[in-house]
Amino acid sequence: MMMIDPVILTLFLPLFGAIAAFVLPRAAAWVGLLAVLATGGAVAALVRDVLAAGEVVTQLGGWAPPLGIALRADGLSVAMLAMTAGVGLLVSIGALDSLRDLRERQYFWPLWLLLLTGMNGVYLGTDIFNLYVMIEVIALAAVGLTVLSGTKQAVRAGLEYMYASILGALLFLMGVGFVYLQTGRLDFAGLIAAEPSGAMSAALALMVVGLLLKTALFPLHFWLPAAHANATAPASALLSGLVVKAALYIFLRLTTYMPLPDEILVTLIGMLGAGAVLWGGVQALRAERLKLLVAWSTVVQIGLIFIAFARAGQVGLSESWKAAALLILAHGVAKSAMFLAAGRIKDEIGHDRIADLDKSDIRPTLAQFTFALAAISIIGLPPSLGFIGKWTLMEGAMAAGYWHWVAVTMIGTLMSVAYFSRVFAGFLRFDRMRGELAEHKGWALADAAPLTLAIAAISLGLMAAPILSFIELGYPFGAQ
Amino acid sequence: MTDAAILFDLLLAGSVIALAIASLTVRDMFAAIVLFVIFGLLSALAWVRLSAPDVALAEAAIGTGVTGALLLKTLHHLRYVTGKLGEGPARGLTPTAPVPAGVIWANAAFCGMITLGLALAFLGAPRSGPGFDALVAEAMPASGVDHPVTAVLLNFRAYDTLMEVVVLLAAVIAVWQIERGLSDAPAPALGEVWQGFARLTLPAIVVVGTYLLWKGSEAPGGAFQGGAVLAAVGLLLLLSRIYVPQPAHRGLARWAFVLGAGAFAGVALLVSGGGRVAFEYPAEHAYALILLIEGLVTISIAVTLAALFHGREPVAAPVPEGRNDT
Amino acid sequence: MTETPFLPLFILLTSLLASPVLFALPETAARLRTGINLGVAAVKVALVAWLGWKVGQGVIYDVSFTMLPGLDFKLQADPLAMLFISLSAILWLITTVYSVGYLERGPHRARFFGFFSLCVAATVGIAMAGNLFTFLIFYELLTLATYPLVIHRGSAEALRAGRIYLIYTLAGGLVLLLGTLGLWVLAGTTDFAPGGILDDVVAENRLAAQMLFVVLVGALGVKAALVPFHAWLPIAMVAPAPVSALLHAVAVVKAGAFGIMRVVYEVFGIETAQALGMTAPLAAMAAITILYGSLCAITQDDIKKRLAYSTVSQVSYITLGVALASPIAAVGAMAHLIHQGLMKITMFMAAGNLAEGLGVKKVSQMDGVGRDMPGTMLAFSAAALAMIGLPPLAGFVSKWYLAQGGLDAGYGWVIALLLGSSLLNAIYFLPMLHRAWFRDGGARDQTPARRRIGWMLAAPPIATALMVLAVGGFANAPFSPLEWTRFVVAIEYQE
Amino acid sequence: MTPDLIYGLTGIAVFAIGLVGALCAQDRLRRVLALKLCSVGAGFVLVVAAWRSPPADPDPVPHALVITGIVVMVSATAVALALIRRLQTLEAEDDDD
Amino acid sequence: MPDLIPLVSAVLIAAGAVFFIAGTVGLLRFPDTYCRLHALTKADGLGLALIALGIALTASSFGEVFRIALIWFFVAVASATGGHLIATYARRVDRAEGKEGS
Repeated sequence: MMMIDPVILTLFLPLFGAIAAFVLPRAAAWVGLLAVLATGGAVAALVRDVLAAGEVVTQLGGWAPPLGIALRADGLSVAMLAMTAGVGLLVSIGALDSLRDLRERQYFWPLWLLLLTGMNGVYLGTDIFNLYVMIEVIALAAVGLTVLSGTKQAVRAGLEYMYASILGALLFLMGVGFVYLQTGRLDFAGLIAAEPSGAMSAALALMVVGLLLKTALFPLHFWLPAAHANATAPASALLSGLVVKAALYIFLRLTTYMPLPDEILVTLIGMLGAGAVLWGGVQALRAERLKLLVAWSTVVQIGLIFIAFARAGQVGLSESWKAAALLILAHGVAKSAMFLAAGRIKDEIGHDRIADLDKSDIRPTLAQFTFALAAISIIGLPPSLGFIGKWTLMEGAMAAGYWHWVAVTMIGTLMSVAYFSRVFAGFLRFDRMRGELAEHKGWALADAAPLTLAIAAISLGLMAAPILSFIELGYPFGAQ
Repeated sequence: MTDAAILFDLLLAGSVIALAIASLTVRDMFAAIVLFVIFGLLSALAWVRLSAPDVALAEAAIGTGVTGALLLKTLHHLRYVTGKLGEGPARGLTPTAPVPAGVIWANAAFCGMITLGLALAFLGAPRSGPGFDALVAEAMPASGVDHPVTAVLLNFRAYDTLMEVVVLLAAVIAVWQIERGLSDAPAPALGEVWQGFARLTLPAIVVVGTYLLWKGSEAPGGAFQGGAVLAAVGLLLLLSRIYVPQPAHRGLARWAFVLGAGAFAGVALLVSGGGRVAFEYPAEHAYALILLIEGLVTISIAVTLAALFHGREPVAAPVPEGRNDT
Repeated sequence: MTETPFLPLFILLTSLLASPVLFALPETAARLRTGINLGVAAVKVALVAWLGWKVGQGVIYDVSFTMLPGLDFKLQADPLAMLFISLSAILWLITTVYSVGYLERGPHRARFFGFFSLCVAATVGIAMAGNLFTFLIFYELLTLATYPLVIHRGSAEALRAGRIYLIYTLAGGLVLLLGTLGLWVLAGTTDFAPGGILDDVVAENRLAAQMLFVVLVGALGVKAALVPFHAWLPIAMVAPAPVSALLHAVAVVKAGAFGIMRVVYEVFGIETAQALGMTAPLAAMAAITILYGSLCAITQDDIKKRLAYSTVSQVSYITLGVALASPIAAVGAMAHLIHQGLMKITMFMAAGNLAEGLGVKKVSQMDGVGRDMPGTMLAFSAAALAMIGLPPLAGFVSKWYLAQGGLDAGYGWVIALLLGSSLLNAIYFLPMLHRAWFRDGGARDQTPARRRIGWMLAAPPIATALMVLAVGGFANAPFSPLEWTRFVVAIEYQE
Repeated sequence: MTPDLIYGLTGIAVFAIGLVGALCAQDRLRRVLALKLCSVGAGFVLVVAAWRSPPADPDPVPHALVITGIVVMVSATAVALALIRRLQTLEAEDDDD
Repeated sequence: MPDLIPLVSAVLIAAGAVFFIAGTVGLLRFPDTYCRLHALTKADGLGLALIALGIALTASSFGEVFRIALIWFFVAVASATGGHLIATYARRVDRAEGKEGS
């Protein structure tokens, strides 16, 4: 048995899994689960390699960049891969149980595995054109997942999502064109070496706007709430927990390799983040449906991540990306737990209208508990990973003297308490029930997956120090 | 001569822009699509002028031909479901809320500013600056093929190309998923002349597609152009009802969809080992391997594009023949 | 000393690990649940006793691991921590017995005891936190674990109260987070150390240090129910009686008061705090709270609300003792931490018994209850008299030391304040005793609400009342709260 | 004046026209059309960037990229159109009810 | 004689272009679909034939001539078929609208 580079396996295993799941529709679930497991194994091997070597670079086809394409794994990218694999595996386990419809099942697995291929490709990629192709793989698979349920609302939301996705990708492509125009190459090293110029500024602007559209930063978030709220639960979990992170990750990398030309722009992005936190908070307070509330909370969290990005200001990106990375990881784990739990609650009760949650005589206790645990991390209460991320954010902002970012973060936190307590009230109120408290359908595999994720979101906070030192491996953003 | 060429360029550029504007502003959607097709063909022509025949072929065949067919099919479907099949101009098929003129102008002004900025950036950039020219020239002998574009697509940046095939696969899975159980608009009755035309041209298209694929290793052409031309065969078959997709063919279709991506990725993996990494074809077999991959990818592309045109997955349940227009 | 350094961790884990087990138990497994509850509580008391013995001999336990670069999760069992741990461990055992009896037929028992256990774990964590960061973690955990208990009844009123409670305490927690971050950024550490850690910062940036004091004490003041942050406490009285008894009389408000102690003594250092000019305003704030709470208590007819306002008032004795910046007052403050807990829990459990056994929830309904429930009312009376400050009961001891401390610090008004407060205590407690013992209940025998209460409800208040008598009567015995307090104060004042 | 200049600016103009259309168009089909125009515009810029003054051969890499871009775009278009067909059918069914 | 070939070729191509222009003018100016179709198919068919002939004259090998002939053949067939389809469609629309009108 020849040894194959784990970097390659990380990409090819989900791809082969998708192919197998598509041509063998009856066995799709088991083939898919096996592929996700195997991918997890490859990522584990990659973790080992990165721990040993700091970074792992593979030049595909033996052609060195800029002509060829290299894949590079360092601490940050492997952390993202590991988060994706871990969350993906648990969502897959949940999906085994919660997708009952044969047709949904058949299509879920190939699309999800293609999505995984695309995301792994993004985290390993070092070539901006390749990233463009990867985000398109992600976009098509993600849209397919969004409309899995086939309801009118889902299809309508999916179409909006599709438009936003294509437009974002095309803006990115145009940016790639300008990079080539100026530098004649497309790899990250070329970006780092490039002198500032008009074409590079144009390229950066195009790519950043495209990515912000894909990652749904306020006010480009318009497509997100409907898309995430109307998808089936496992798909929502994947979309909200993982998919938006891919564009966010590219944004982090790009803005480090091609620094924003002006500090005002950094502040502007922070202000957009603040806008997301406030506007998303208001909308979450007004949301009538549980999944919609959770989707708006994703908008808020993305805003928070951009504040984390912006708070570095003059201190420089060398530190602020860590806060952003921690928040990205925390949100990925917690939000997927929350969407799965919300899906379970909807399945059991039969609807997800927040105002009527307490009228139901069925109380899916475990799913509600899971939801609350996930909310702890999303609100950012200790000792969850979300808390650690917020701590790092506020610490940096304070050290740099940016009190406004501290204030926005605190307001956002309070608002999140307010909107989540609407949900908790629905869980815990008992005086408006229609009948006697009835037994819910019992525990299911679909309960175990989100519970594990939620517990992970909280207990990973205790492992923040090793996580932080891991994402610094291989100096993702240079040795400074 | 140069002046005449420049004049031609200017005329062509002007027409391209005019057609772009026209296709977005003309009210009849059918006219918009026709204008778009002309726009695409003229763009392809412009790319020939820029010595990019491969791109021009791909744009003409895929970007314009297949896209145009997809758009027309969709238009037909929309007319069918909205009960406007018999009407002349296709207007207002999707629900619209009027956009205030102010918003349009604000957007236009915004985009105008973007254009200005991009144009300035473009003018300031080194247009014929350093590229991959030298690197490609140096690496060509080891690539296994003689045509640089094919070498880039199938060897230097084969990873990109693999993922592009994966995008196509994702699209067809998504389309099957989206349209499952959707009843189709009845195909327009095209008549005897059309049938005869289809039968006459089918073999010729097959020959042309294969030729393009084969020629790709040394001259403009290759898997994508060849695949698109072969997809036209599929379109003809579908439109003329010579072939009607059956549920029993689904399994075969699935295999055909994944053939390209699977073979491409499989070869990429199999060649690695023995000191080589993925996609690193051994020099002595490079030509054969590339041709093999191209051949299989072409089949996949052709079938996939045809399936994208056909849309929904053929299902066992008979489609209710509800609204039959005559 | 070759002691296992993990003893504090074990104590924390006893209740922390009991919690998920209790959650998972089916609703019907009542016996098993009671067994686990009591078993774990008893084990904990034993462990705490052992820990106390060791700490008394001068052993300092220290467990820590790194959470963020330079920032540790740190548990430390020092004498001050022992004070709070012993209180919570002993009272947890007693309240568990009481809760089992109280909730015998109620719904959601698994959930109740799960969160109850978590609360105690949080209290222990707060007590043993070795730095402000760890303190913050458990402080927030306490908030989260008490919220479901407050709204346990699931009624609209409970939910409204719960929302107010959550917003007050989480906002306070957020401000505490801000303060902790500020401390971390300014001082580069958040470790507690006798004498404080901020001397350098104060020298550099006096204003920042003052702001930090305001932020930290203000944040902790929310849980300590300092006026004007006290409004949540009376509202939270919709919770079941054991919750009001253990949590609101003891755990939550004490967590705030304890936090103020830690911040003043071990973050700033009492001398630094004084030098910053922050202790006098704090003392004034405490004094206002003492009077305001008592005045409000007089007008309440609902027994639990009256007790709640009394808590607002009494807990501020602790803050006052800290703010007076005199070692003698500090002794009074710390002793009151224990004494007030014992007295107030007795009264809340007795009030719960009145409601359960007789359906009596208001002061105006209390006529003649002494004859119906003599044991319970004897305990209540003892606690009430102690609270008023009748010598030699527990309340007297702490007030005595506070008064002496006030003189020591040169604040004569403290004597007047304490006298006034005792008078107000008498005004709202004595009529209750009068009604209970000297008025005839008359027609209550026919009320349908009446039912017999079991020993699990009757015994706990009597037990705590006996403790009230003991800590007052044997105030100078070794290992009494007062003696221990002297030991702690010697450390904090670095004498 | 050289072809690259002319067609480069053409490409940017087409991109911008597509952008206006994508932002303003209401008709679902037309938005797809507008996005396709954007992609052609981006293609123009890449092809222009690859162009070299006649005796020299153009850089083949951008050509390969544009071909990839075209195939990616047709995939995305197909999915968007499938969504449009489905949505329109669902809406029509609702109207019937 | 060899000098004559480019000249003839140029003349043929020019003539073809003239036919194309005529066809386009017809497309723009003629009143209804049928007349436009007439102009387009007739004029363009002839124009294409002339141009194809013109280019074929300059071809260097027989293979090229063959391919040009093929292209001419298929374009001619396609345009005829297309013209037929458009005409059929136009007639159907006219009938449908005529019915509605009366």
